[in-house]
Amino acid sequence: MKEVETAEVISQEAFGGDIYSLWLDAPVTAKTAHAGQFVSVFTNDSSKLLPRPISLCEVDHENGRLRLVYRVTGETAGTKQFSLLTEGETIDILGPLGNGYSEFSKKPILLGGGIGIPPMLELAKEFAGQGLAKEDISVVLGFRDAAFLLDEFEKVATVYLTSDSGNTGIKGNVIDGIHQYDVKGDALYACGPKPMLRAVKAEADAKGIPAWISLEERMACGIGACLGCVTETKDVDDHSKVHNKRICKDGPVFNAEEVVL
Amino acid sequence: MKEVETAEVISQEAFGGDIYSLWLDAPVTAKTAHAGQFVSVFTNDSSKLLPRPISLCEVDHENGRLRLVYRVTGETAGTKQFSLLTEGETIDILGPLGNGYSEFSKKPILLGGGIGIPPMLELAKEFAGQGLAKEDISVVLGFRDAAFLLDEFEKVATVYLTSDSGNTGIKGNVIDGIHQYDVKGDALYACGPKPMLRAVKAEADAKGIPAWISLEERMACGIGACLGCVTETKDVDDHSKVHNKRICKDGPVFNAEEVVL
Amino acid sequence: MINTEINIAGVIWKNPVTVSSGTFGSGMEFDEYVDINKLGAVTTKGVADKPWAGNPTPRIAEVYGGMLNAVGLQNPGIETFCSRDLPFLQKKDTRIIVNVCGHTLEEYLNVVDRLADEKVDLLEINVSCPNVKEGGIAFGVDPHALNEVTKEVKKHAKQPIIMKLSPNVTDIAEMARAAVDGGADALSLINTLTGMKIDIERRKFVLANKTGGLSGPAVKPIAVRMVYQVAHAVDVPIIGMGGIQTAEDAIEFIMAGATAVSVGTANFYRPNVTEEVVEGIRNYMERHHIESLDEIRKCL
Amino acid sequence: MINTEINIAGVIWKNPVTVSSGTFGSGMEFDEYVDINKLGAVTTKGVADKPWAGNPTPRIAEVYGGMLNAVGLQNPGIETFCSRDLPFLQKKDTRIIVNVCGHTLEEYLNVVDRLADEKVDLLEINVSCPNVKEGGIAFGVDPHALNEVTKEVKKHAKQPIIMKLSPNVTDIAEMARAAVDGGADALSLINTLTGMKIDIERRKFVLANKTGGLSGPAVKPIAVRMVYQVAHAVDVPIIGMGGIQTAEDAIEFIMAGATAVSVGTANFYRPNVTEEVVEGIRNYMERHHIESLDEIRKCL
Ligand SMILES: Cc1cc2nc3c(=O)[nH]c(=O)nc-3n(C[C@H](O)[C@H](O)[C@H](O)COP(=O)(O)OP(=O)(O)OC[C@H]3O[C@@H](n4cnc5c(N)ncnc54)[C@H](O)[C@@H]3O)c2cc1C
Ligand SMILES: Cc1cc2nc3c(=O)[nH]c(=O)nc-3n(C[C@H](O)[C@H](O)[C@H](O)COP(=O)(O)OP(=O)(O)OC[C@H]3O[C@@H](n4cnc5c(N)ncnc54)[C@H](O)[C@@H]3O)c2cc1C
Ligand SMILES: Cc1cc2nc3c(=O)[nH]c(=O)nc-3n(C[C@H](O)[C@H](O)[C@H](O)COP(=O)(O)O)c2cc1C
Ligand SMILES: Cc1cc2nc3c(=O)[nH]c(=O)nc-3n(C[C@H](O)[C@H](O)[C@H](O)COP(=O)(O)O)c2cc1C
Ligand code: FES
Ligand code: FES
Repeated sequence: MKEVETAEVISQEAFGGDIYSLWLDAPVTAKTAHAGQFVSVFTNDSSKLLPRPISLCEVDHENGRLRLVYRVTGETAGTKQFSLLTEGETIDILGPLGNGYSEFSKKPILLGGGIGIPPMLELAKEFAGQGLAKEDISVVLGFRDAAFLLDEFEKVATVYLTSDSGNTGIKGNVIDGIHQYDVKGDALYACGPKPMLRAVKAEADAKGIPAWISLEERMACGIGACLGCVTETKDVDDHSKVHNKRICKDGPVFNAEEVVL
Repeated sequence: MKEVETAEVISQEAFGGDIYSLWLDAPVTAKTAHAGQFVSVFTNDSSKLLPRPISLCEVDHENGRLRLVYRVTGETAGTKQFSLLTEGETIDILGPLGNGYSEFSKKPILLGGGIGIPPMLELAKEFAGQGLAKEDISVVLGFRDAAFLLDEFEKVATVYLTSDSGNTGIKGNVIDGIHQYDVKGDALYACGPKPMLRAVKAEADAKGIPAWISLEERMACGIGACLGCVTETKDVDDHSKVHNKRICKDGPVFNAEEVVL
Repeated sequence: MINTEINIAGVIWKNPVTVSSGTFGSGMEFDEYVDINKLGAVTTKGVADKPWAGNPTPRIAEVYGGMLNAVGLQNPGIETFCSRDLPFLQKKDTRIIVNVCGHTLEEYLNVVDRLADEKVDLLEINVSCPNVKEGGIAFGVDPHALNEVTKEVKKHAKQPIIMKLSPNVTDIAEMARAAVDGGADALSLINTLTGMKIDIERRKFVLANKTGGLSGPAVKPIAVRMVYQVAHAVDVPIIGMGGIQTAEDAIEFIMAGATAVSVGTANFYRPNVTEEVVEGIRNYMERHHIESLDEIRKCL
Repeated sequence: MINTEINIAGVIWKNPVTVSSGTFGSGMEFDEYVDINKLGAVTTKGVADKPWAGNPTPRIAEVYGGMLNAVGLQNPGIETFCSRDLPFLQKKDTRIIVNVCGHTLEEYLNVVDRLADEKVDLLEINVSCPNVKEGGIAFGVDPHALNEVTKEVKKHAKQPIIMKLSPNVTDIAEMARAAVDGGADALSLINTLTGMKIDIERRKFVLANKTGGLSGPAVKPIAVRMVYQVAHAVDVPIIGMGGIQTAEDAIEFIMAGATAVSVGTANFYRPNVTEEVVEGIRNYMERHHIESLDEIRKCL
């Protein structure tokens, strides 16, 4: 049986701009986890009952550890409480959940926007693990302002930077980044806000290459039971028998062709 | 303005039998606190919103500290959460609330039953502070089984022990204690469960001496506003204009004559 | 220039925040915890023509995210209220709303008549207390009875009247229309939802009255929905309440259509919560460059 | 000897615990989290005669002590249900309750007819989903319509029928009587309470559907009160639900008069909660020397 795992906090680091990085000791969950999957993270606040879905930023299979990088969305938000956790404290998680990135191309372009950046790190590492050279893994990152996780990305991939403010890399979004840096590849892998994903889909169409995108929606169960988190699909879905797929169970990673954004 | 005070835990000690002793650093509240008063103690659990009224067991005016001794009433109770507090952690309290013991006789008999024992300690100390000798302060304590706080009581008063189980002092209740130990005095001061307080009132009547008793009721505000915590009175109360007094504001200590138990 | 003033039936409040009847006594008990002058209005505990003893104890039960109460409208009666409680409030720089209760129409009218010449700004008619077995409860859940009592009270009242609605109904909009057709100058909602708690160890109801009124954050989504429905059904100002404990909660009610908001149960666990709410609303307005609450009321 | 068996309209469950419709999928999704064989019964997500797409997203909002949902009864339709979901459940050692929904009476009857020859133990008729604009909602809050739909369903049903009641009514006992008069073999309650949440930063409803159904611990006191009222108004078995997350909660419903209990929202944040509730009930019985739940049902 799969169970909620009580994970111990190994370390917590503030990246600035309300973004935090949390390393958790979670051997059971880490065992089978891979890029693009997420965990349901529970608060210790009994007025906030629903789990927060957070993508895996890194998986350390060897030591049974997970890294989550997340944004605090408000002073009373559940994520605010996560940000106060310190070494040795515990937090309940359920996972790994959903289907991650499963089609690995030979010359991938990874696109991360905002808080969609962290899951690209584990993906880049998995590509590297498949034997791809740094030159063959392009990562285009779109920050709001200041960069984070750069060292980690640069170890395994060729990194191109963009930002809304212009303070990091070129001023613009990740699509601007692809164009201005003239980044080439055979498939797009993206995580970020919906407008970005729409642009990624259009870019893939224009280039005639596939795009794998990670979607977000408000969730209750995270395991495919409540039908809270659906996304519209182009065709009738085989499971739901309607034009809906569940992001938590059938995704969160979809082929951009499948879904209506 | 009176405010909720965030008190720091100085120490917590388990007395056994689900009873805990908590020393708090709460200089503002401690300043004016005295025997028979209580504090509203708030949990850190946002599903449990109402304060728990807990009597003052000791007040250390000099160092601005309060001692609360309380029973954990269940595994999911708010008091269970109090019992997990450790040194340096904080807890919100409001107080001191209510009217404590205000009539000090010359040869008092203090009667504490169960979790009504702790508030008798501060009262005994206040009597001692008024210059009464140990021999003139009689304290009859009724434990369920094992004793607690004995050393503290014996410093200031002559202590007589009873228990339900017979393992501490004589087997019986505090009234049995008065009789069997032949305790003499000019007024009764009591805190304990309602059946005990009824017996205390009857005993006082029989002896023709006054009895000051501390009552309990479920509270919401603790400050006299919600009218949740009333007790029936013999006469029409001047504030409420009906046969009701507020335990939190008009009590919790009443002359047994005033109230209908 | 931020202006937090609002207008309930011609009565201007300096800000939209009041306290819910029964959760603030007559104000006196909170005087040492909060600066009452900072409130837009004080709503008093329900008052009847004669003293009421209320229900037996226990009257209070804690539940998940809220509480149940079955105080049963204990009150000292209108005479004591007028001679003792009103003068206290009249010295404060705030509006006074007197919450009126009764077992029968006549008892309501006795209180309304008695207040005719008192310096009181608004009357709130509690037709919805779930803890009173006679009169009150029937008025509160039957649109015809509600319409009738509103008409009668309106005939007698010298102050504008606020009819306080019960949430324990199938169609809150219908109730609102019945009250407004009867002449209500404003509406307040929600009163408490009827709930029950059982002590499974003792096999007893926790409340002596068996049932009690549910209040606190747990009820907020229901209250916001009802305020929204009522704001879209009738055209009188609404005082929204039910679970408010922050300025953000208050803004939610205003966006749903409330002109003013009322803080109830939260007073019990954060005695100065109302000051925080008043200040928080001002901060929100500053942050969003809102000059008047009219800009966000019913904005969606 | 402790016996946790209960009897709903002639169907014996090994213990009184089921899951609430819509919170457990068709069981399959929970198969890796909980041993379904340990449940007294599984209640499926509502199923209609044709596939339903449900509401636009967001469908979920978190609120204090609970959640709002406006899934809008998305379901794959009865044919897929019968060919895919039912066979899965039939392999488990538990009772099967199929929750039936429709926009019109005819659509309900189509589902009921289709299930006539399937191995299904009980039908639960959802006349109370607040998220469906047509048919459903009117049935759920009008006693006459409820009585009619119950009669018609009863004519067609080969299995005993459970009518699921809406809490969004003035008089739950009247609704219960209407259903029982119409031939309901059992009742289940409560469905969700209609609520709303507004995102004050974006000035938008959090749910695309504006309103959603409130569920979770926040609603428990209302649910317990309604179960108590219904248990004292009619004489059919009741499946009690609304905010149950522990065995203690379950016992509270049983003491209020429920024969069985149903765990809903809690499945979302404690996927194996039902096993804990089953075990906890047994522990309570041991601790209190109770041999059969009959000893505590409606015991106060
Ligand atoms: C598959 C998936 C992966 C994600 N990965 C990450 C990540 O790696 N890092 C990160 O910072 N964020 C991630 N998010 C977004 C993250 O889930 C939300 O920011 C977070 O749930 C907000 O919770 P809160 O406690 O901050 O806010 P609150 O306001 O307290 O949340 C209230 C409720 O709304 C839900 N909610 C609010 N915003 C969102 C949102 N944008 N998406 C889904 N649910 C929401 C919460 O889960 C909660 O149930 C991911 C979302 C999904 C669906
Ligand atoms: C004036 C006064 C002084 C008290 N002093 C002490 C003391 O010094 N030590 C001690 O152990 N206990 C004392 N009590 C009793 C104590 O308040 C309760 O045991 C405690 O509130 C129970 O809370 P809980 O979190 O354990 O239980 P929960 O079951 O979590 O409580 C639920 C709700 O019920 C209320 N409640 C439950 N039992 C009681 C009760 N017996 N009296 C009042 N409210 C109750 C709680 O305050 C809370 O609001 C006192 C009570 C009063 C009124
Ligand atoms: C202890 C208590 C007493 C109350 N007494 C009254 C009353 O006398 N008259 C009235 O109209 N409402 C009364 N109410 C209802 C409140 O005014 C308010 O409508 C309700 O509590 C919802 O708001 P809240 O969730 O902020 O508490 C009372 C509520 C509580 C909790
Ligand atoms: C996401 C979700 C979906 C639901 N879907 C249905 C449904 O299809 N049919 C139905 O009768 N009730 C449905 N309900 C209501 C539940 O079955 C139950 O009556 C309600 O949630 C109260 O129980 P709880 O507080 O334990 O969740 C749904 C509830 C939720 C939260
Ligand atoms: S969150 Fe429940 S189905 Fe996806
Ligand atoms: S607890 Fe509110 S009056 Fe005593």
